[in-house]
Amino acid sequence: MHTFDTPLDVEAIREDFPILHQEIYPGVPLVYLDNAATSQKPTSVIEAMDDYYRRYNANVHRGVYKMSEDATEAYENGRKKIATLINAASTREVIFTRGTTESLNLVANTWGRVNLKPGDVVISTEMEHHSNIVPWQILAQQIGFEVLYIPITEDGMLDMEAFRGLLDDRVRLVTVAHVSNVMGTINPVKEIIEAAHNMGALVAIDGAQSVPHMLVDVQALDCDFFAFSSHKMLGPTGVGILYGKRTHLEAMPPFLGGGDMIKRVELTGSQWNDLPWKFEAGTPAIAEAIGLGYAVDYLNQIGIEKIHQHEQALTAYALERLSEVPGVRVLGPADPALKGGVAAMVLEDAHAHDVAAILDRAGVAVRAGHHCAMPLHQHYHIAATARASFYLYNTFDEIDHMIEALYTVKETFAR
Amino acid sequence: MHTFDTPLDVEAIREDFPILHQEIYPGVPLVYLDNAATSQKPTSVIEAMDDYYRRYNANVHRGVYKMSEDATEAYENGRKKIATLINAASTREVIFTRGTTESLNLVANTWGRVNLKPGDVVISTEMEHHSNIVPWQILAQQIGFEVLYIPITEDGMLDMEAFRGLLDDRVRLVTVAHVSNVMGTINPVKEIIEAAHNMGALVAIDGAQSVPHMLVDVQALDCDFFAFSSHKMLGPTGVGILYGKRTHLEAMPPFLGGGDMIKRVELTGSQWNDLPWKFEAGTPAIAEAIGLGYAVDYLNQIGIEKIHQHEQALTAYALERLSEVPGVRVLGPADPALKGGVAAMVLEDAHAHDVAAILDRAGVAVRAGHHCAMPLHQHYHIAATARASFYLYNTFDEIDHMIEALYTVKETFAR
Amino acid sequence: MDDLYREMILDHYKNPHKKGLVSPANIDYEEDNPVCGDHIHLTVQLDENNVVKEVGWDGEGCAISQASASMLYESLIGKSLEEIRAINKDEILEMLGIELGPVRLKCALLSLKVLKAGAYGLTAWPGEDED
Amino acid sequence: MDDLYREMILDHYKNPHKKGLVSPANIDYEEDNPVCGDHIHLTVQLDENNVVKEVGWDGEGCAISQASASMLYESLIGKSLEEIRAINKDEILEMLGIELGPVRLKCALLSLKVLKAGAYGLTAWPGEDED
Ligand SMILES: Cc1ncc(COP(=O)(O)O)c(C=O)c1O
Ligand SMILES: Cc1ncc(COP(=O)(O)O)c(C=O)c1O
Repeated sequence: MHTFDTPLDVEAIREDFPILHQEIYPGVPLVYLDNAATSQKPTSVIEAMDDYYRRYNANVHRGVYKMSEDATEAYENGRKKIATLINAASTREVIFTRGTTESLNLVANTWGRVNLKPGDVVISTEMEHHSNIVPWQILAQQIGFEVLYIPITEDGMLDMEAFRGLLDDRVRLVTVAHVSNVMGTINPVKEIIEAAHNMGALVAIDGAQSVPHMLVDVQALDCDFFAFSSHKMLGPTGVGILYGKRTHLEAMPPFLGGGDMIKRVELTGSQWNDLPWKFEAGTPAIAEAIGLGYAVDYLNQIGIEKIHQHEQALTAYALERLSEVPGVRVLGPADPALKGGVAAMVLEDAHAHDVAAILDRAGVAVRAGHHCAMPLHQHYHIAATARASFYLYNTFDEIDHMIEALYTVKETFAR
Repeated sequence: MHTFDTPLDVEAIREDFPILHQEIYPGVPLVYLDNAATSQKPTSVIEAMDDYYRRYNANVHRGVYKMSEDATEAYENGRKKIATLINAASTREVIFTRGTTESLNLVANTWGRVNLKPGDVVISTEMEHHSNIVPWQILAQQIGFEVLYIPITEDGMLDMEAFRGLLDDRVRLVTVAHVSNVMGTINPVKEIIEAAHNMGALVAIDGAQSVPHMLVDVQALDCDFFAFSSHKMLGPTGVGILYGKRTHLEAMPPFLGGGDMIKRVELTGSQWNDLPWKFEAGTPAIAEAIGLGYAVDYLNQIGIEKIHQHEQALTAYALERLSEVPGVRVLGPADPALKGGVAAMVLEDAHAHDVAAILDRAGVAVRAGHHCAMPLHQHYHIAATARASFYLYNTFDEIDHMIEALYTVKETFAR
Repeated sequence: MDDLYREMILDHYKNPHKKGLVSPANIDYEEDNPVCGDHIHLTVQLDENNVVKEVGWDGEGCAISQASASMLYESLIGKSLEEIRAINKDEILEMLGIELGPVRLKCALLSLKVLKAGAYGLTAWPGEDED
Repeated sequence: MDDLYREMILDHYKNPHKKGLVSPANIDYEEDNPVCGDHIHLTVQLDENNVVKEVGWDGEGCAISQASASMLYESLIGKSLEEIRAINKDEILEMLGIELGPVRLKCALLSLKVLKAGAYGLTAWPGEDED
């Protein structure tokens, strides 16, 4: 008998997420296991945005009337909460973007465009999300530097020896996921940052899958850039974050041009605004930044350490139960302590897409495909995986449900 | 006695906007006249997003389970509604961005980066919003083409004769606001487009201030690109639109790199996705695109033609009443038929900032500053204006309120 | 069992018809479904009257995409190029006989997309927007 | 009347003290408030002990920003460079004697920002984040 050991009162938490209490098909309750794609939102986040639109919706920064001042304060408060969450040295180092993807593209298009030259090297990894590969490929084609990739080992870890082999004085930037969105691997980013800094290279971290699930301290890590998305951490769609060390951000050219990012515009040229607004052109995602602030409050109230423990318990249980299903293989580290709450499955008889479709009929929402990590799948010679991913509101029961549905898949394709 | 002639049942409309029914200070009801900065949202839009988060929040495009399919359909439905609204030939020509600013930057960074060469000319105007000046300035510095500006006449119109003088065979692009966000001037974009096309130049239109207030038909205009923002047309923050002719969009390189904009990624290079997703990297603003779709529904339900008539009636009344206040000057065309619902005021004795602050104490929300149009203000040798701007829910009474408050301003500064 | 996986679909998936490329080919086109990495490669031999003489295909992917390819491509034999170009989405769905959401629709229609692109020499065929 | 526009603020706005640049200047700095285009240009003469001998300024903008400059800059005379550097936000607000929202705060503090940037030779002085 398994003892379900978790520090969270999951039933109480589930009460805060209205979406979880529904039947997806008549008589079939929802089991949401696609948290790596996007998380659900607690009532407090939904209501905070609702309240904004019903009570003080106004454009920010440039208004002297009450509603605009309230909106500005609430928007900048969202920034403060993020700065505190990741322990940025200053709110000026926290830039709002649309998401991780825009954050990483911002680094490529500003820092990259002025600092990378032909002959330089940017190191990424074979397990990256496309958003940390494609921007560098596009820029490399324009500028002529080289992109090299840290290979992965059979059990889904970064090959650190190979990394040290790649790291020479041509390397200007190492850009790596904190946690893999397919295998859950928690990468040794602190070690990577130290090694890269010793060679004079900067380090950008894709934290899309870490910030929602574990404590991140950008100053302790000493990373140069750090990117993540609101929608994966209980916040709304439409907003994300780029953290950057102030000295880098000051030296970088702006990204997009327009309102709010300038101090002065003349027909002959312009002067940029102070940080962080220099990188926030145009009307920002106001309601979204406010909602994100409430998501941070919620995470803090529950406790990110406890969330992490809960997810590790779920993952350990899921890996154990999955190991009992014949013909199922899970990518990545076998030890749940080395990974986040993600299980990407390959079934012997059935394509990932069919797995997900049959699971869906049982109410179980998992994602099928390459999860925007084609190179990783190419590495393992797999076209697609069916990925289950967990969050604070998931239960051990839900994992049992998924396992049951997997047996239905096997039956269907065994006929 | 003025007869208030409007085709709208404004009292009924106001019932749909919860924010309007509040006291900004005790006993002081809100008079919201900052619609050019951002519009308020009807209940249907707020509730549509609420419903998404409470019932079918999921990431789009790549999920095979029910909620993700529902989310995908709703998101793409938002696109269809926009395509119909502006009469795009295909939904593939409608790209979701964060706003007008990102839309215009997208054109600069993709079409511009591959089509502009040293010696080329881009024509903008002296009345542009910064978002249609700064992106071209930034790119011009990198590439070495020239940006020229159509001058404005004393009464706030584009100097079309000067435009024809600027238009030679070095011109690759003319980029111009449909409606000025400061003076309300409705520019003769059809005429500009014809002239530019005759010289082989493309035309981009900044429609941030037109789409919310008047019928726009991109095919009838025959413009090459058209940009606008959700938050100014009753929709949420965090999303905007770029329309582009399909042939241009197909030929352009992508903007941001990442998930959803690729068909295939390999370590050595990538292959782009079909339109419109080629230009939508990463998780998009899902809830926001859905909310925007409901905003379009609301606009259609009321009738955009009628909204336009209502605003013209308000503007005519406002201009008349303002002309009675000594020492007040309104920028732009004096004929209300030539302009949108915007009145940017200069007061003899008081700085715009002080005007707005005193109006605020009377509950009247107007914007003070350069409204992201510094070159326009420089042209008139004014640092700032106080701008009132109207929308479908504004009343003639509210204009009276503003006029009253302007007299308080005059008293304060006359002492 | 779930009607998504009707007997016939599973049969075609497990024992696909006409699998294996033919050469030389008058139509030769391949494409991915970026959603899930499904892949289909189609080769078609036409006779002197532009009528399909033989087809062969290769691919990997989910049951829906592969069964759809197996059924559709087998049915091409004896059809003229014009007839091929006229095949539409509804015919495929009728052939499959199942209800599909927008994402699975892409799986089901990948075989048609490859066929049309091959037959027209385009990556998108007229009317795709209607999806 | 609204307490935002106390008699004293209006007085300083209408009859600003120490307006007009001085030359030569040991401190010479100018900056805009991007929010509303307020502009302040400050010049300061120090004696051989780094004590303020004379100040002069120029600018345009709203009553709050201009009155704040008039009051603050007049008060500098006789202060040492160190004392100037120590002036903080709260002192300005106390001097103005009004409550301000975050946007108007920028108007009120533009004079301080220009002073600090001039005195430190920086565009942002330590502690600005606390705003
Ligand atoms: C004419 C015009 N263009 C562009 C913009 C920028 O729009 P956004 O801030 O939504 O990107 C605005 C609004 O501020 C505008 O009025
Ligand atoms: C590791 C990782 N990086 C980047 C992203 C992209 O994030 P977004 O789509 O929010 O831009 C994701 C999520 O899809 C991810 O899991």
